This record gives sequence, C-alpha cells and structure tokens, in this order.
Amino acid sequence: MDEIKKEQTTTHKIGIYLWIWGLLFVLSFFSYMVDWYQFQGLLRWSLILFFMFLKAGLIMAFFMHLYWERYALVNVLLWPMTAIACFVGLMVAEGKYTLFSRLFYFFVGGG
Amino acid sequence: MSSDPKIEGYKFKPGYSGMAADTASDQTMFKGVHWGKAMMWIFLLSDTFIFSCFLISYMKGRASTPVEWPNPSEVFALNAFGVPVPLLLIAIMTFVLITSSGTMALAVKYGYERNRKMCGWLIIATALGGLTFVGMQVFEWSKLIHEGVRPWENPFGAAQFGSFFFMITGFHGTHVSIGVIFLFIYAYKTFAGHYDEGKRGWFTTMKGDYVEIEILGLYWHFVDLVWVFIFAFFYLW
Amino acid sequence: MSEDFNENKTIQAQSSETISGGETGVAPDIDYVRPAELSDQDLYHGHTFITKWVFCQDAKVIGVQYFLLATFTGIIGLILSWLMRLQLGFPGAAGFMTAEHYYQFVTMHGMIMVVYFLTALFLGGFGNYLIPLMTGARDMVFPYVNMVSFWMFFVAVGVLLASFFVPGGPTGSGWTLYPPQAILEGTPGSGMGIILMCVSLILFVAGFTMGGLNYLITILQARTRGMTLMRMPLTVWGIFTATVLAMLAFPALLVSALMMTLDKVLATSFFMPTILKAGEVLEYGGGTPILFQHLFWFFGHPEVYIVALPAFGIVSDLISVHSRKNIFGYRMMVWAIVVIGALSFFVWAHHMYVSGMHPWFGFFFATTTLIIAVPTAMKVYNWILTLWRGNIRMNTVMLWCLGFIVTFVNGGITGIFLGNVTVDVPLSDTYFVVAHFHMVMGIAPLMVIMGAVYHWFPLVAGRMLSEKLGKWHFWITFLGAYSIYFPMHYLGFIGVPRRYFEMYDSPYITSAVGMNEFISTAAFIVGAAQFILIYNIVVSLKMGKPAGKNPWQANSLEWLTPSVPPEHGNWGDKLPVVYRWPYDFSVPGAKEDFIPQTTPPSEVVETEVEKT
Amino acid sequence: MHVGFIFLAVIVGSILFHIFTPWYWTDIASNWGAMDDTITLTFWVGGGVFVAVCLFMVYCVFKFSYKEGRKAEYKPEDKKLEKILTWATTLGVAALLAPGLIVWNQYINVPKNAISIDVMAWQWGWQYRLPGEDGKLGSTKVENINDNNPFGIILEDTNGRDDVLIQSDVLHLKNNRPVKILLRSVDVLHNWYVPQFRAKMDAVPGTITYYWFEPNKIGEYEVLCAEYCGVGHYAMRGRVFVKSDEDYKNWINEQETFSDLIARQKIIEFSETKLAKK
Repeated sequence: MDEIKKEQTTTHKIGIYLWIWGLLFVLSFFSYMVDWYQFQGLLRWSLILFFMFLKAGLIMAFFMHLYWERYALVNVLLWPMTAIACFVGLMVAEGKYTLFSRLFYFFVGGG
Repeated sequence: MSSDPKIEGYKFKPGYSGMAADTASDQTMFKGVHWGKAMMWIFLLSDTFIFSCFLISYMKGRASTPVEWPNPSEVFALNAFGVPVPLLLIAIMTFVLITSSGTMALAVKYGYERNRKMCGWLIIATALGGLTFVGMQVFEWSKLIHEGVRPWENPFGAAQFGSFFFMITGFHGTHVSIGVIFLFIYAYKTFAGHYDEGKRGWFTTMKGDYVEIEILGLYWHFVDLVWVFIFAFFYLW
Repeated sequence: MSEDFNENKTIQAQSSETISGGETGVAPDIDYVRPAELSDQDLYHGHTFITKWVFCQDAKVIGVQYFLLATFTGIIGLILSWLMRLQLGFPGAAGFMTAEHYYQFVTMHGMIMVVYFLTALFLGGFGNYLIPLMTGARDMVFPYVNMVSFWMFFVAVGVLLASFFVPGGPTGSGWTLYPPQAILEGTPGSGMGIILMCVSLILFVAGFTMGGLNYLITILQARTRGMTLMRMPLTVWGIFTATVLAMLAFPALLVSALMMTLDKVLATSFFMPTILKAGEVLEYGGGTPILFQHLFWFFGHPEVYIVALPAFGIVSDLISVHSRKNIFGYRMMVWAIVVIGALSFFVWAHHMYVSGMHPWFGFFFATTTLIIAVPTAMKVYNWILTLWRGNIRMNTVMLWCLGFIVTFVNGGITGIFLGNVTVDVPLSDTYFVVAHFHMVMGIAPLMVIMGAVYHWFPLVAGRMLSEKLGKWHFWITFLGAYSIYFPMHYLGFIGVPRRYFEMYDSPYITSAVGMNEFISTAAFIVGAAQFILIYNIVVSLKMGKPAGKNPWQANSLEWLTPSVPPEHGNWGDKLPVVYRWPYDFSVPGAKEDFIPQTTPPSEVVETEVEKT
Repeated sequence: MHVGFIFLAVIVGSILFHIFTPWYWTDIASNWGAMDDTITLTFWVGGGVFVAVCLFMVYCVFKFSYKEGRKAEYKPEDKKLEKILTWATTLGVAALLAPGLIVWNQYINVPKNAISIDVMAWQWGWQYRLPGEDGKLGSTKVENINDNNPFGIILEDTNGRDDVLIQSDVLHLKNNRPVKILLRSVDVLHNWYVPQFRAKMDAVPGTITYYWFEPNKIGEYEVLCAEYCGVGHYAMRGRVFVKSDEDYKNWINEQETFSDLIARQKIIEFSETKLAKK
C-alpha cells in the first residue's frame, strides 16, 4: 500500500528552481558581506538573522516543496518550532544571567 | 496548491479549511503523501530538535563565558595571494553545498518526469558536491588542529570554542557523509532502472518509485538547511 | 524473494459502493464510505523460527518482545528497589551494602524504571501490539525498521546491564545524571559506568526513533477506511501523542548524553566549570552545569507525559468497556491529551526551581505548569463521570482502573504542590518529591499496565487470566503501594532529603525510623505480589479459560479480527471498514449493549446513535 | 460491595492519617511562614478535590455496580457540565497560583539590610565567610584556594581584607536580621538546607546563587545537603546557631579575619625562614 493509486504527475517548471538557486547564492553572498564589512551590533544581528531565515525559508518552501504541500503537513512541521523558540528565548535570558552572575560576583566583587 | 493529487471520492479544499477537512478525514491525514516521505519529514523534525539543542547549547555556552570568544572571521581566515581573506573556505563550502542542493532539487524534478538519465547524473553531481564539502571540512579541521585547536583547548580564547566547533560541524559532517553514501546508492538504483520498474528494496517490502528520490532530496536539503544556521551562528556571530 | 510477499492474495482496494450490506450487494446510502486511497500493504511473511519469532517483522510479535524485555529489566529495577528499601528500613541488614552500592542501585532503579521499563513497555509494547490492530492497519508501515527498533533496544539494555560488570560498576549519579558529579571521582561509577549509561541512552534513542516514526506514520497515514482521527480509541490517541513527545524530546537527551560523554572522554568543558578536587584544580573550566539540567529536563518533563499519556488513553478505554458506557466527553479527552502534550514542552524548568537558574523563570514555569493542571483535571472528571450511571463490572480490570484513579488523583494533587514555585521550595529534594512521582508516574501507570494486561491477555493468548489470583494481586499491590507512598509524603514534610544512604540522627528525623521500617516491609510485600501475576500468566497460558472472540464485548477493532489471537496481517483478506467511534455502549434501541465499530448504520437503524 | 468499602476505608484512612500524623513539618524558625501558608492552602484545596473525586468514585461503585439487564446511560457529552467544571478548575488553580507567585517575588528580592554570607561547599563539607566592618565580601576565585587562602579570596580586592573567615561547618546568625546566603561550590552541586528555615537553593560550581531568609527563633539547627553530591551526600551536615544580638557580637569578635590570617601566616613564614637561616 506504498504507492499512491493516482500517479502524482505534477512537477514544477525548471525556472522556479533556477530562480531560487540564484537567490540562494545572492543571499549567501550578502550574508558573507555582513562579515566582510564587519557590521557590528544590532545591524549585524538583524542582517544575519534576516538572511538566515530568508534562505532557510526558500530552501524549505521550494526545494523541499513545502510551499506546494497541504497545510496539514506544513502546520504539523512548523508548530513544534514554538517549543524551540521558547527554549531559545529562555536560554538567551539564562546565558545572560549566568554571565552577569559570574562578572558580578567573581570580577566586580558584588558581595 | 496546484499539486494536489487526485483521490477518488475525496474533494480537496484549499487553505485552512482544507487542513481541517484533511485532518478530519479517514485513512490519511497527509493526503497523497507517500509513507516514506511522511516518515522522512517527521524524522527531519526530530533531527531539527537535535540540531536546535546543539545550537542552543552553543549559544548558552558562548553567552555565559566571561573569557573572550575567538573571533571566527580571523580564526577561519585563509590566505589567498598573501592576503588573509576572512571565512574564505567557509564561503566556498557554502557555495558548494548550495550548488549540490540545487542539483538535488533538479534531480527530484527530472525523477518525477521519469527522465532517468538526467535524474541519475544530477544525483551524481549532488554526491560529488557533498564529497567536495566533506573534503573541505577535513581540510578545515586539519588546519585548525594544526594551529593547536583541540576539543578541550585552543590558543585563541574560550575552550568551549573548539568543543562546540568540532562537535557541531562533526555532527553535521556525519550527516553529509551519510547523505553522500545514500546518494551514490540511489544513483546506482536510478541508472539500473529500479524506480522505473518498481523493483523492491533490499530491506523493505516497498516497491521502488521515484518518490524515493524526493525523500532523499528532503534529507539533502535539510543538511543544507542546517548549514545555513551553522553558518549564521557559528561563523558570522 | 518475491514469493514471500502476499502480493496478489489480498484484496485490491474495493471500489466504493460494495462495502456493507454484505452479500446482498445492495447497500443503502447511509453506509457509504470512501474507497481506499492506497493499495493493500505487502507483508513479508517469515517461514523459519528465526524470521517468525526472533527477527520478526510482525508488529504484534515485536510488541510482545518489547513487553517481555521491558518486564525483564523492570524486574531488575524491582530487585534494586528492594535492596534500597532494605538499607533504608533496616540499615546494615545487608552486609555488602555500601554507600557506593546504594547510590548505584538508586540510579539504575530510576533509569531502568522510567526509560527502559515504562517507556519501552507503553510505546514499544502496547504501541506495537495495539496501534495496527486498533487503527485497522495490516501492520506497521515499515515492518523492517520496526524490527530493527526492537533489536536496538535489546542492545541498549545489554549495554546498560553490562555496566554492572565493568570496573567501578554502574553510574551512581542519580537518574538525572547531573554533572559535574556524574563524571567526577567521588561519585560511584564515574568511569566506565557513566560512559556506558550515555551510550546505552543514545542507542535507546536511536532505536526508539525508528519505532516512533513507525507508530506515527501508521496512525497518520495507514488507517483503514472510515477510521477518522476522531474515531480512534483513546489508547491510540495517548500512544500517538506520547510518541510525538518522544520524537521531539529525546533529541535533548541524546544531545546532553553526547556532550557529557565528550566531557568525560575528551575532557571538553560543556558542563564543567573550574573545579577544585582534593586540592588540585582540574583541567576543566568555563562550562555551565545548569545547561545540562535545562537540556535534561527539556527531555525529562515530556518524558513524564510519555509515560502518563498512554496510561491516560488505555485507562479511558478500560473504564468505558467495563462500565458498559461510552467514555464521557470523548472530544474533551482527545483535546486534553493533545493540549497536555503540547504544554509539556513549556514547563520543564519546574524541576529546577531551586537549581540556581534565572530567578524570573519561576514565574513563567509556575504559570505554565499550573495551566496543565486544568486539562488533567478534566480528564479525571471525565473518568469518574464515565462511571456515573454506568453498569460497572467489578472485575479485575475495573479494580485496576479504580486504583489508578485514586493513586493518580493523589499524585496529581501533590504535583500542584511541587509545580507551584513557592510551595516547591521547602519540599523539593525531599521525600515528598519521591512520594509524588512514584505515586503519579510509578504506581498510577503501573495500575494501568496491570489493568491492560488483564484486559488484553485474552487477545494475545486466547485464554483468560484467573480472576481470583488477579483480585489478590490487585488488592495487595494497591493497598501496599498506597501505604508505601502516602506516608512517605510526610517524611518530606519533616524535611528528610532524598538520596540519603543512611537515615539520620537529627532529633526531628529519628521519629521517622518506624515509618521507614513500615514502608520497607510494605515494599517487600508489594514487590513479591508481582510474582502472582507472573504465575497467573504462566498457568493461564496453558490452563486458562478459553477466551473466544471478544470476551469483554468491546467495540474497538482489535477484538474484531477474523482469528483470535490475530495472525500476521491482522485482517485475513479483507480490511475492516469503520462506521462509528469505539464507544457505542448501551445505545438506546440496540439489541446488544455494544455496537462494534464495523457495524454499518443500516444494521442498527432503529437506534438513537449520536453521530461521530 | 466490599470493593466500595475498601476504597472508602482508604480515603477515610488517608484523612485520619493526616489529622493524627505525628510526622509533620518542624517548627518554623524563619520569616517564611508564607510558604507554610501556601502549603496549607494547597492542602485544603487539593485535599478537598482528592476526597471529593474519590468519594464520588466510591458512590458510583456502590450505586452502579453490574446488574444483569440494567442498561447504562448513553450520553456522549454534556457541554454545559464540562464548561462549568473547566471554569471551576481554572479558578481553583488560579487561586493557588497567585499566592505562590507573590511569595516567590519576595523570595527572589532580597531586602536591603540583609547581611551577605558566603557559604562555600565542597565534597563534603561547608565553610562560611562573613563581611567585615565594610559590609562587603571580597571576590573570590577557585584557582586561588590553598592552605593560606582557604576561601580563594582575590588578594587585590581590598573588600576581602576584613572578611570574617569561619573554617568550620558551624555558623552563627543574628536573630531577626535578614541574611542573604550566597552559595558557592568548588566541585559539584550542593544545597544548603535547614528544614526549619524552609528556604533552599543549589550551590552551583562556576557561578553564585543566592536566597534569603530572616531567622526569628533563637536555637540550634542542623544543616543538610539537599542536592545529591556523591557518596558523602548523606553525611554532609553542618550546624547553625541563631543567637541574640549580644551573643552574636561576642561570637563574631572572636573570629579570625582574612588580614588576621595573613598576618599569622607571615609570622609563621618569618619564623620558618629564621629557623632556616639558623
């Protein structure tokens, strides 16, 4: 029962793949430039994250065909990411807190 | 939603009402999705959590160390024509991996079009791209080891730098290597026509089908996807 | 090899109209069910003893294999707990018992019971056996992978038990394996013991992932015709959600085990800060032990629900069948399972209120934790409302269910103590915690397992278990276990910390000596009572009353197979078609007090059945 | 029938056990009465639910046990009842949560006048350090710990000079004066826990954690380690004396400060070198 009875024949035009391919190169180049020009601070972070999510989104949407999949699959795959997002957020806070404690008690001497 | 398969007796609805209808229906929840493909997706979801845990640990470890973190754009710089170019090798590796991801996407497309030759050669190209990537990673590792970077210490700063570097890129590299092995196997199977005639696999009761190329493709794109995050968090941060 | 497949023997998917009404061929419209989307599954049928019973691809055999191996490790865990209780109740009674041994037994008992016993038993054992049967599938979708899953588990258990025989013995760092102490001298088994533990866990996770993918895809993509998600028995829902949790939570365990192995073997410092041991500064530096705790509990809390949710599901079905009444508020029950599962990823640090993490996390995690109490409470209400106005058969299965309700409510309430951040501060790391989690995720799920064994044994073996022995087994276990863990909470109130090898000379603690003796004695009796079950099974396998088809008059598909016990492929040559939920008990107007899921509406037209 | 009676006996037995138990918490000796209150509150609400649910179950057992020929009710759901139960539970849970959060807020915010105490833990023992007249503790470093500097105080930090060093597991506290316990570990996790004070927190190597309380009952108390820390965990005890102002002053004046220690070592070193010269 492994095959779908009706053969899935729809494929996508080659143009869309080439487009995405090109875009990925361009975006990778841009994110490389972020380092090349040594942007710092908030600008660097927002650029890195922006290019990263854009690239990831393009790969998932078009190369992995998620854009054409039905919402049932897409939602099943994306909702668990909220747990990751929560984990990331809390660990950012935790990391900062640990660093603060270490600096405060071991270097500043905040007894 | 142009690629909805046709299923006898089932009417596809678009968007979220379609999602509700799919979920409420009998037999399958992911309509028209091959078992193996669904399985690969769920596996990748699980694998995403593995890599997320690695990267979260790395972030937490790096954020909480008072010792200075080595500057990746200097550590990973390469001398080209006597000038140190930051992240040169990494940039090339990224380029190679994206290239291989593109060829893989095309392989899937030609597979579904039952273009056996084209599909096979594109898989070979993907595998070669993967091999190049692994080769360059070996080069990068040996260069760093030569410079005195070890999992437990390094001359540039916080010891965790080396630990996380070897662990995360090593885990990713393992994924790439496994992918390359499977790419070669699938290339053979494609050329041998297993997918055209529906030959059974070695360990499974499944009949061969070009959907297997897409399943492998999902894995390969995932490896690329992870590299996007590693590139952003490890090399650019 | 192709002759091994049953390619052309089984039906091709039937086209739409001719499903019911049987042989007459004229089916009324109300019985219409969509035709099959997929062609029938090919199965590999084993011929030799090895392929039939050892390296077998039949999910039912794999389920039994999981069950037996998990029970075997569980018995080892039980023996370890006896040794611990011997030390706690009667210090010095066992001459060989040193502090090292005690801590090793504590650790191995905890790890075995949580991971290798309960998780493997519920998901590997019941999951494998029941999922294909209850959803109307021929087998798991990838039988070969499923087989490998079991043998990975087998190897993982082997590695775990091998650690008893390496120099230094098994790890004695507590089942939470907190670094730095897990890998430093001063903790027993900090050499090979901890490495083997990590390796075994990694193998377990890898093996489990293979099985888990199977369970999920079988439930999502291989149900039979007419089987919608909302017509699945709650057992399947519980196992399904638990498996989702496992797929997303085990990665954190894998990562933490891997990083700890590296810390031990390569002397990396993921979790290791600068450490002074015996006047020497060790080579570690800069790591954060709390990171491990976050990773571990990001796995560890969902793990609690990996054990609890299948138990919730199974007990719902048992209560419903034996009360001859539909489960009350099925939809609410399903949503509660899903919501509990989803929320369980946002509560992990309630195990860490006093761990020295960011103090503000207390607010967040106390709130999310107490939110979980609401769907959990709803489930409890629905169980007892199912009993209300039922027609309750007071057999052994029902007794276990009632025992579950009492112990689970008790343990759930104490969970509210520990989840609410301030209340947790005086109680955490005391015997209150030990009592709480044994009650809620030890005894309560165990009650369900026992109930499930008495319920499904007739299906697996074709013979009934002895009711008389079963009742003895239940009362000794229930009363004994309750009298172990209920008083134990009060040890926690006094302030007795966990993981103490010897009890104390402190004035306020010496008063508890008598209680410890009592608890230990009860523990010996309860443990011994479990051998009644083993005796019962062994005897009933040969001498039990033949069960016949559907001895409990249940509705769900597993009882409706053409042969009992079901054969490989489950359904003979025709897959079942489902027309209703599995809880149509005592429907007004029906002749019998149950309507199986495969009964088409046209056969029970005069009944007032609600649409599901 | 007997089934119902046994379950009833279990519930009644649980209540009676709770009423007549000789084992209950120790007399509180700190300001954290609020914690006991939250426990009591949770006990009443939770215990009430437990008893109610179980009694309902027992009632069902008595009333609806199997009778040949009787038919159970067929009622898949009751939206209204479920709604009521959901909201009632939510309210109950919120009522338990709110006080918990309020007290936690007090727990993590240390009062200004609290005395900081450095509690240093290792496998398996405790020692303590109190701030001197400047009211500040000097900063520390694990690498600095040796026989001459048992707390690893950074020598350049002038705050550390007048720190009072207590190289034993016996600590004295002033009655009715809040203390901020700064927990420090040099090897593995520990937890400085006095049941009568109710409060506790892990000591984590590589960082410093804290909590506070205000002792309010003069007496002697036992310190337990409440986080598993290896084979010696169960033996890792200490003692705390809560004393009146005067007794406390007498005690603290007898203790050695860090500069005293340095001076003493200088004398020893001096005499040693003298001896060597001779």
